[in-house]
Amino acid sequence: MSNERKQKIGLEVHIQLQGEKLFCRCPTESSYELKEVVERSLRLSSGETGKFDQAAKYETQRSRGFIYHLHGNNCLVDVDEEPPHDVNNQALERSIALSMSLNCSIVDYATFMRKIVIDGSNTTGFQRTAIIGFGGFLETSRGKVRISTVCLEEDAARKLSDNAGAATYSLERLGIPLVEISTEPDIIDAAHAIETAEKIGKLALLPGWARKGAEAIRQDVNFSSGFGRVEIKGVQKISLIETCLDYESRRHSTLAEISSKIKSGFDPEKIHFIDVTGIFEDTKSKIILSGLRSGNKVYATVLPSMKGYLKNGNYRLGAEIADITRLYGAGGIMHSDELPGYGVEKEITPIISILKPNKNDAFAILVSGEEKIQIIAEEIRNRISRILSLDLSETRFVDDSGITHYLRPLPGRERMYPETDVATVPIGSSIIEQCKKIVPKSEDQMIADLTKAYAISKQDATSIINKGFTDSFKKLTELTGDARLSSRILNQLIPEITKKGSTPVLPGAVVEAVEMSFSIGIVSSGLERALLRHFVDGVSFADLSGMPDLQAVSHNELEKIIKDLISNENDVTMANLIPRIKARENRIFDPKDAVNIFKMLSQK
Amino acid sequence: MSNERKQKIGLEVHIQLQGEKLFCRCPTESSYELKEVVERSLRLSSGETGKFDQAAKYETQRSRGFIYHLHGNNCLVDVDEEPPHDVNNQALERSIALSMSLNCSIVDYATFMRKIVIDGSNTTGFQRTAIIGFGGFLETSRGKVRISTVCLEEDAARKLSDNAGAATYSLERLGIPLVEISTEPDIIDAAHAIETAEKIGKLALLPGWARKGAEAIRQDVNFSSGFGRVEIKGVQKISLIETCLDYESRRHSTLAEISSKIKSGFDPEKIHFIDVTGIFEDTKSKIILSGLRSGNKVYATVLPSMKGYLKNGNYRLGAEIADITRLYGAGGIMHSDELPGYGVEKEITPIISILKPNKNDAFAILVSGEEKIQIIAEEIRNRISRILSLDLSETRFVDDSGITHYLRPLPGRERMYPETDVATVPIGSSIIEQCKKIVPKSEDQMIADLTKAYAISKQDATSIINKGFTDSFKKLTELTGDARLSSRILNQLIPEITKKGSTPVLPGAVVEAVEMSFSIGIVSSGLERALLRHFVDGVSFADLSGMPDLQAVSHNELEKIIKDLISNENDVTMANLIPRIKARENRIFDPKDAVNIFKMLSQK
Amino acid sequence: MVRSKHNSVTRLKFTYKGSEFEGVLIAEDRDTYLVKLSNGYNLTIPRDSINILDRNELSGPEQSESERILSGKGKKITLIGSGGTIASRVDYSTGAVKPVDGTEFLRGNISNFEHFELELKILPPVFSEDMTALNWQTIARSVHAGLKDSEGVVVMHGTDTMAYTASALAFMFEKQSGPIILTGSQRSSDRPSSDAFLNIEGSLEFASTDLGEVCIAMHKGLSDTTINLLRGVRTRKMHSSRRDAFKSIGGPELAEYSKGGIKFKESYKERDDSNELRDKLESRVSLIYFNPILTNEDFETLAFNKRAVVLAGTGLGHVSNRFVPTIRQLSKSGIKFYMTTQCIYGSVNMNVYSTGRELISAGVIPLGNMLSEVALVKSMFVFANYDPDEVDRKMKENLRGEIMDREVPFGGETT
Amino acid sequence: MVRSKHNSVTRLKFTYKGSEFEGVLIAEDRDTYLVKLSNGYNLTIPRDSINILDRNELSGPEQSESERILSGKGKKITLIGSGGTIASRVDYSTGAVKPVDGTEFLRGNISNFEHFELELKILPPVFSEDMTALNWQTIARSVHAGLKDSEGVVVMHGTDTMAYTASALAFMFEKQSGPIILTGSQRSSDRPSSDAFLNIEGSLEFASTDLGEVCIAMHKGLSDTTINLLRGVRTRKMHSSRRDAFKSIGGPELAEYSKGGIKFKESYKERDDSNELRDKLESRVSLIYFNPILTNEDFETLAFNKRAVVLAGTGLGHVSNRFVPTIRQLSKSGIKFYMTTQCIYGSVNMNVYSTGRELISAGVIPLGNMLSEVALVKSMFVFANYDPDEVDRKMKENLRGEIMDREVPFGGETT
Repeated sequence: MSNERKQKIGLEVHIQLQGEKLFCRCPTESSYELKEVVERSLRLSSGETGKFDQAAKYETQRSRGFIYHLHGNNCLVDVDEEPPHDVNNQALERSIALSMSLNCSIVDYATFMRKIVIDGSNTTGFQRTAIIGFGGFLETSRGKVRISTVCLEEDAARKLSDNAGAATYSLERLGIPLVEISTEPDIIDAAHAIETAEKIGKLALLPGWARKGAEAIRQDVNFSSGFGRVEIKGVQKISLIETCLDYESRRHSTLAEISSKIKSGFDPEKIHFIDVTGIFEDTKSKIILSGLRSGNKVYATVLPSMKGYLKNGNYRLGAEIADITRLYGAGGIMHSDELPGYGVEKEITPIISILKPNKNDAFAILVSGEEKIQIIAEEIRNRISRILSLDLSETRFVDDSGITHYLRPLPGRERMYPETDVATVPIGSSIIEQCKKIVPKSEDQMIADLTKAYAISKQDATSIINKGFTDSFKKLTELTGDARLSSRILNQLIPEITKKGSTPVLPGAVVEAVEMSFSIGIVSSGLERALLRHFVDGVSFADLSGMPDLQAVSHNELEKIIKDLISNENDVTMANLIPRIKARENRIFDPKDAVNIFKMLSQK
Repeated sequence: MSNERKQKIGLEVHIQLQGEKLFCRCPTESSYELKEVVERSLRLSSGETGKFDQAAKYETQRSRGFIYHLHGNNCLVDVDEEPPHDVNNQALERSIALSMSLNCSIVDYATFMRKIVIDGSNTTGFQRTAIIGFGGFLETSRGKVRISTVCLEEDAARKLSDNAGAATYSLERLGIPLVEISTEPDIIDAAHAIETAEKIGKLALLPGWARKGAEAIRQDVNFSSGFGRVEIKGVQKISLIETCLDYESRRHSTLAEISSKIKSGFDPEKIHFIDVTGIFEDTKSKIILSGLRSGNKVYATVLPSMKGYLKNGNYRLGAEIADITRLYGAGGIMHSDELPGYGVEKEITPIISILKPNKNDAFAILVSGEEKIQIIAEEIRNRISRILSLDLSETRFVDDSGITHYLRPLPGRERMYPETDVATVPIGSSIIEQCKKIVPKSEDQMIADLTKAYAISKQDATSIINKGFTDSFKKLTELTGDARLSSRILNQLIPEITKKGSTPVLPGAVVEAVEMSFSIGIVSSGLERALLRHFVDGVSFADLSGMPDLQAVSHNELEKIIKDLISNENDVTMANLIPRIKARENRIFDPKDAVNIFKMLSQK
Repeated sequence: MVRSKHNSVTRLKFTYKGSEFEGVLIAEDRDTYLVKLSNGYNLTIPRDSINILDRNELSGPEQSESERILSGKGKKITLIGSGGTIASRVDYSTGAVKPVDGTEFLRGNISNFEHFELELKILPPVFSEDMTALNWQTIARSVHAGLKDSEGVVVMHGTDTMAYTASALAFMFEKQSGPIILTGSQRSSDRPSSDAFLNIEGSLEFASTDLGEVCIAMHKGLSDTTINLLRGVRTRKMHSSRRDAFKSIGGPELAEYSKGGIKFKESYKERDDSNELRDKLESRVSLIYFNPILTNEDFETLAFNKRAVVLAGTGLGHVSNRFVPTIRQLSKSGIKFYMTTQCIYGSVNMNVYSTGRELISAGVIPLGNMLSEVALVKSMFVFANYDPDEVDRKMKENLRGEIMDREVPFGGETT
Repeated sequence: MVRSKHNSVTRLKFTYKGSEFEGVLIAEDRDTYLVKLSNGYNLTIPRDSINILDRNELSGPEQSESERILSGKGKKITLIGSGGTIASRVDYSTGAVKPVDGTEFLRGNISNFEHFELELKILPPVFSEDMTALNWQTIARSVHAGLKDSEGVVVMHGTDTMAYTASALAFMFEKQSGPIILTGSQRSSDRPSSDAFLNIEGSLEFASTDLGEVCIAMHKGLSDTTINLLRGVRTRKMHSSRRDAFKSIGGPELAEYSKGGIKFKESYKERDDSNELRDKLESRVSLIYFNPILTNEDFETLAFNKRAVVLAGTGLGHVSNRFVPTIRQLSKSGIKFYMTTQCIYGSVNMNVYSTGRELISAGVIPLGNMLSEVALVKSMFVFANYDPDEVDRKMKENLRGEIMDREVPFGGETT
């Protein structure tokens, strides 16, 4: 890209902490069983200073009801029927420790505030959040990335569906402690963004603080190429970072092109929807027919100076408009760059005769309810005006294919005010000392430590640490006295067992099985075989204990065997000793020991 | 009957008072809508003196669950979830006034007690009752019938169904004030019993105190012919009194016959049920088959010395036994006097070979659950022993055909003890004075009064009083100034309207219509015609007011018409005057007035 | 919820732990500053850790004065603000909460705003828990004035003692020419999820009916769908925080409001042609909540020098027999004792057990199923407005629906 | 219910208003005779209206002495009669009610009589409303003895203060080797419809589980079908007369018993291996039920000379700000104040409103959703058994399940 220089990339990494919720004692985990349904609406105190947050105001204009599904890990607090309880201490300490590992200053007081969010994703209408650390940095392969803030906040509810009438949310995720780590826009490119995101995520993942699962760590990506900041929400998969940055970057440059070409000819006031339902009475368009049957009407408007820019090569102004109409539940638009199409053909001439577009004007057809057509028109006028004046700042979301879509305007500072239901928590020196003890190490540091302490390969150490097997590895090595064997069991044997067996086996179970194996006399060299038989073939320990190829021949027994060999088989030599013993004995023995015994006996 | 001399007959008349319930403020009337269902069981404190009431004990042995249906006129008191409220004052006063009209002494205190009834008909397990008056009498055509007591009590719940597992009751009737009037056994015969019951009932019915409906007044009949007192419950229809007395009288005399014949040969211990289910494995008896399918067994017993007395001419000892087995939910019996029958034939010989009855012995087959066969046997032994020793005292009930059946032993005095939840009510002189003002007159007295005051026939007065039309009659007569017309309207016109019209017309509506008729100028002589047209043909008063045959010609108009007649028609005479006027005038006129005018004018 | 009235804004530029910040000062105390940063986040900073680079006093945003009367097309309703979170609004810039000063805060937030002609009267705000008989009288007079020139009155009130105030108003109004509806919010109005608006929306609808009673209108359940109309003298706050905390005790609600309109479920008293306010209240009354540890001395103190004592007894209306001699003696000296049950649900009945009969003989008068709190307020009304020889009869008489003759075991919540 | 112990019978023959009667004298007072006539009916007759023809004193029916221990084949359970109508029986001949003297009264009336080896201990009967800390200690010692030689204990208790006693026992037993189940009857045992028997039947079943808590077992609904097992420290009598008056506050029941057996619904503490009874109780505690009329003087009296004062405040835990100076002062003098809510349901939270924060700063300690009555009893236990510097921590600590961390808006009755 030509303008890569100007690009600024920042990240907000959100990490769910497992344990209890942030402001009540509900567990973060829950079986997904619907317990109760509650219906709500959210309102903003209007008639105020008039400056309340534009993102919130925007949501109010889309005002709908919200339906909440309650689950086993919900209580009165989640459903906004009880004030928040004291803050979850474990989550607070871990957020401090994470801040420390990111070289942040720690605040003297955790001051929770309310961030107004009235899209329904919070039953209260706000998200509680507090700054815990600030002014830190993360070392990366391409230099320091500055950390602006580390916040501790509540996770939001999960949206289940979103209809024109109401959005439905499931509350099992609401209130889960979420550590939000925001970087400055120091990130160089997509690859660097991925490295940064992964390094931050692993700080919480590796010590087992983060929840498991796809949504436990999510990124928001901030992007700017000189036309305002775009905040891209919900980049759950690391792999999407690259795709969406790429998409967004291209989007900005093509919009800049479009802007330079048509800005002067654009008169927003020409965007005005006219009821053309009459023309579609016997339309062949199935989309329009189904809309009409639901009681909607068909509208058409001129799109001034936009001919050829709506959907033409890289130009996609039509998608920018459709993002708006879809948010208001009106479906997409059909525009002149793609008509005839969608079964609309014979209606085009009458529409043109009504709209009377100029030469460069495009036009669009929209099926919508009568009550919201005015507000949709207003939103389209505003948004296209802003785009053409190259103010691209807004909140977007990314879909599964990595394409971003308009979501809402950027939130402003107005929407935050103190949460007085929660007492401010002083973070005194005793808490600081406590947190220092648990500061997570970076992955690199952990790998280096493990490699050094146990003399295992860096590859093995990396695998152990990333699988969260560190504790099991240490315990196993204590049992076996053999770090490499332990590493082999964890890194190779467990996947093998899992592959061959019907259910995955957990490292804890393996450690127990090793302990049991040793207690019934199975030797190290038979251990892997024993574990395979136990977990894959279902052989009991009682049966394993009788299997000779798992047992060792003792020194005395070995001596007796060799004596017997020497006295009965005259041709025993150092060279054939081992095969000869094996021919007589199924159990395992130490060949070195055998050689030494043979030497000693033959010397006699 | 030969032994009519020895017969003693007494009555207990129960009258439901309308208004509110006795111990709560629920209305006595209710729309029959199921609101709630409650399940209960009732228990007696056993381990007591051992003398608790045998009727109650008997019910305990039949212990089942009770299911109660609650309706709109039930509250917590009805369902035994709240102590009784204060006694209903109106009901108390009316019961006192009724006692007075029966020449009773009035108690100084109304002391409510609990009469244990654990057949489930009372949710509490007892009925609250208080003596209000005692030592009175009623004048009848055949002499005084002494009144032993007048009690004020709660009505019981209505039984809806009665299965082996549970009896179901509807509670809308529970707690309705019930005045119980008990006579001494001074009643001579069935006709006298009917007269007495009717006279007592009308005391409450005529002033409108009693509820309406079939069950508002019920009689229990006490009967004795020297073999103990039989209390026959639930003689709702007056007409059943004669049938059931007749039946009971015959029953006593045949049982006396049977007793004299077989008493000596009866050994109760020979009644013993043997399981003969095996014999019936491939029976053709549908009754027995269906019993077996429900998991029951077939039992057989010898009935010592009863051959020929179970069902043979007037002898019906079989029915006495079946009354017991049915009470225990085991259905009836099949006995040797009617076998072969019911599909039982080939099984008879094997049964006889098992039971080995003596020559005079009968035997019976019974289908029953295993758990209750012992108690049924015990009850049959007891009951037959008592019958054969000619102790016939017991509580019976009458079915719709007038036949009586065994219900339970007579209640004893043990089952009453003080209801301390209700404070004893002193009946002081002010209450007594208040009640004296409302003492109901007897029907005869009321008829005499009305006949005298309004100079109407005794027959008309009787009809007015019995229909409860007294007040309407008085109002009507005030309007019409003509008691006979009023009587005719109420006694003849209303039935005629009701017969011709679609819906019955109430006297109140008729009084209103008469008032309306007069106000629009309809004359007395047109009144009946007007009412018929209004109620039967649906003619509005506006239309009626224009109908000439309901309006009167005024004196002046009549004078004018006659003058005109005289001057124009020379042959007018006294004899043809009236027809001549009628030929000219449709409206009603007073013929006497016409004659007088004609006389006067012709004299001129 | 922070309540504040300061309207000027202090802008700060400072360093803290090596980072530089800008922001607005929200609050300060002896030890700390509470600052709202330019990114919206709030920070609490110790005074000794902050290094202020620049401090700048600005006058705050102008309060736009709302019209006091807004002419919709419908019935005239008077809205009275007596305090409580319902009649307040948040300033998002500082988080401070201030009483509303006009009806504009309702526009767009209630669906029936245009259906009424609303007049707002703001009384000096009082926390619900600080309300006394004097406040009840003030509210009553304001309601009385409101009824004179409108169809109905809605009183916005804190929820803690709203039921007490409702009872007081119910007794004080012998006659009322329109509905008197109290409403509040369990979720303060400084949050988007506040129940305040739907409560007010429903209250306005109830206030425009022909009801002639003092009622409380609050959420029926946890959803923002249905508002209950509850008879003031039969209502109790039964949960500390749920929006459906207010329950009708012993009987169903009078009516429900939802988007479908009002559905009356029980019979009610219709409004009178005129108003009659009897606003005298006796304050020499007390409530004794019996418990096994209550001493005779404390019992005597609570009764001493009172005209009426409401006992919240156990079960069917009992207190320990050890209090019987005290009650007998104080009763003879002219102090009246009335019995209610601390069970809350159900009626007292002092005939059933000997303790009850003893207490009756000692002078205690049972009050059926009247709620303890309602009995207390009623005694204040009765003892101020009736002769001593009438008080017992009036206490036992059902004046405003405070005693229910019948309690049914079906329909609605019964315990 | 009449309680009497006289065992002799007086037969009367008399005339009254011209009629002659025979009967048994049931009771007499200054003015009247109460006579049971030979037909069973009862009459109250003024002394001056009766003409006694014959009076005959007979000794009453012998009481058959029941065995004290009945050997069923099952677990040994100790039944303790502490008073209340449940452990009494009626003499139908006079209507008098007497304490039971053996377990025979249960035979035939409970379906599981033969499944247990029952031992009955009768304590001197005390009316529920007369129970004091001394009685709680007596019961506790009797329960302790019972646990030593049986699998579980069932305490038959009057219902009025049963929840208080259950709380006291719960705190006093640091360890318990078996279930301690309290049960009572809302319909006295002198009526066939009494709930007593099914309550005992269920209690015996609960008493033979591995439960290690003090619980109350009473009817679940109005039907004689299901018995609830309720945690003593979370239970309140919520209706004066219904048989399902006892409710678990803020959470579901622990278990249910029906003819199908026991179904546990919540986790519970299992029984310990041994028993540890700490039966000291502090009586210098009090409960102040705040109301708008409460005077400062009465407030001070109730707090004065106490070690701990439990406040039943409004809503989230408030009392009027006028009490703040008093509380601050008394608090400094060493009196401890604890806050609960008179809403009954829900938790206190004193951070939300400024009054709450003021009260905290004055020294009041919030107790979450602990019930007021339970907090009172707990303070008696804590202040008698812990050092002054431990009491606040112990009061706030969840010792026996009296504080619930989580209140869910589904399942069971929540308000």
